[in-house]
Amino acid sequence: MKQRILLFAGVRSASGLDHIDIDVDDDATAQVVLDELERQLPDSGGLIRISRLAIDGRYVGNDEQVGHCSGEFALIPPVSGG
Amino acid sequence: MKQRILLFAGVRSASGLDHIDIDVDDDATAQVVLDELERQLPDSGGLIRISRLAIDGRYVGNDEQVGHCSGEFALIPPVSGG
Amino acid sequence: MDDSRLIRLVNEPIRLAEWEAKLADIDCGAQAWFAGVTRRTTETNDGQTLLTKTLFYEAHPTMAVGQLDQLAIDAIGKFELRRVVIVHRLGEVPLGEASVLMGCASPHRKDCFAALPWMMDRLKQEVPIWKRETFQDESTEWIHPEPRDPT
Amino acid sequence: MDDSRLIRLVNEPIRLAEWEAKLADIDCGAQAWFAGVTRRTTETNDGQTLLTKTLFYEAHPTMAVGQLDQLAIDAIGKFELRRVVIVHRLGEVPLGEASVLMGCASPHRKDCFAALPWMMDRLKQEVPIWKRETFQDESTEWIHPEPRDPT
Repeated sequence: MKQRILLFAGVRSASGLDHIDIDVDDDATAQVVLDELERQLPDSGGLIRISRLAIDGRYVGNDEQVGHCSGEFALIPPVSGG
Repeated sequence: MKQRILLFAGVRSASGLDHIDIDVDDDATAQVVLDELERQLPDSGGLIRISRLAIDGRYVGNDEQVGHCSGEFALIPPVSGG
Repeated sequence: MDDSRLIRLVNEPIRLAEWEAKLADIDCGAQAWFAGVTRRTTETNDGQTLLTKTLFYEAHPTMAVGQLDQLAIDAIGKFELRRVVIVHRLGEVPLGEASVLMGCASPHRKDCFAALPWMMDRLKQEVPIWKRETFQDESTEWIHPEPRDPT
Repeated sequence: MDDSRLIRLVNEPIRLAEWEAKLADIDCGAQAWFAGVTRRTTETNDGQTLLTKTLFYEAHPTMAVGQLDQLAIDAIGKFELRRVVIVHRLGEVPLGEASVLMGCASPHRKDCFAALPWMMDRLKQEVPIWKRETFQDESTEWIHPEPRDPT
């Protein structure tokens, strides 16, 4: 299934992209999505490795199966608000 | 020596006085002053027993000799600002 | 008193907006404020609810300012504060209005967070200001808490 | 969202005066505010001093508002708070201006004092907002702290 993933902050800045579309299996876990993002965005590899995936505004665990989900995917690198 | 002692809050309210003049020996301690105030203002006895004496804006210990001091004496009952 | 400390006793309502700029310091990333406000309800130890109608504050004004300034000096020494503002209102303070406003600024937030409760605790123990409660039934009472550590 | 919580992302300067009234609650004797402000100097672990020229904040806005609201709900559940206000500014936040303002109101002051640092810690761990530093030498850096508890 094709998933569109929103990018932010350091990842957006390094890639010049505010989103990226990737192909993942329906039973792919969040970790698999993160690994695929790391493969496609090698300049942000170190940052993606410490990022979390969120779907529809909620963080998902790295072992959750998310490939089939229809919500909005976002890659959330470590935050620094405040 | 005659000392004028400023009164506040519950003591002022119960006595109707904003100050009181008392006679104390030159070597009288703050405790002696407090005891004399308690004797002269019996309606506030319980409150005076838990009050402190201040001279020129500083608290003094009950065993300090203050009878000879020339500063401004104040009887400070337990505070409740804030 | 240098410009790191601002201590005032006032007889008018305390507006945070008037004091906000006093904490400005370009090397401070943290500003914190506490306002103590006249509250309608007080729960007593035996489970009663007392209803306050209004409060009235009295001070030994020169001593209160001196003690508040010393409190600010000590807070600046104990925590890494660059600015301290303390404003206490005297006279009647109606329900919902502030009797006290304390603010501080520090490079990092942990100092502000630690300093504010410490300053309020010390104000409530040492500064010669007293409140008189007027309850909804018009009865009045000067508040003189039993000292916790009698000396 | 009932009126106990007010969450806003804004693009303009944050003025405490605009938000002050939002904490009003006649049964709350305590109101506390924290403002995080763009600071000029940062000391690094190796003893250097970095000079900030300006900060820029970016958010995942819908998720940030949702996470901030959940944070406020959790704070109200954990502490005895009646009101929580959280305002975060996005875009450029010049030196000396506030990037975040948090306020809370509680019957007694201990709850406000405990809640504010807890809320700020959680904001800094979970809410999808990021800052980009621009240093005095015009170099820039997105700030992505190493997670302390990687999950």
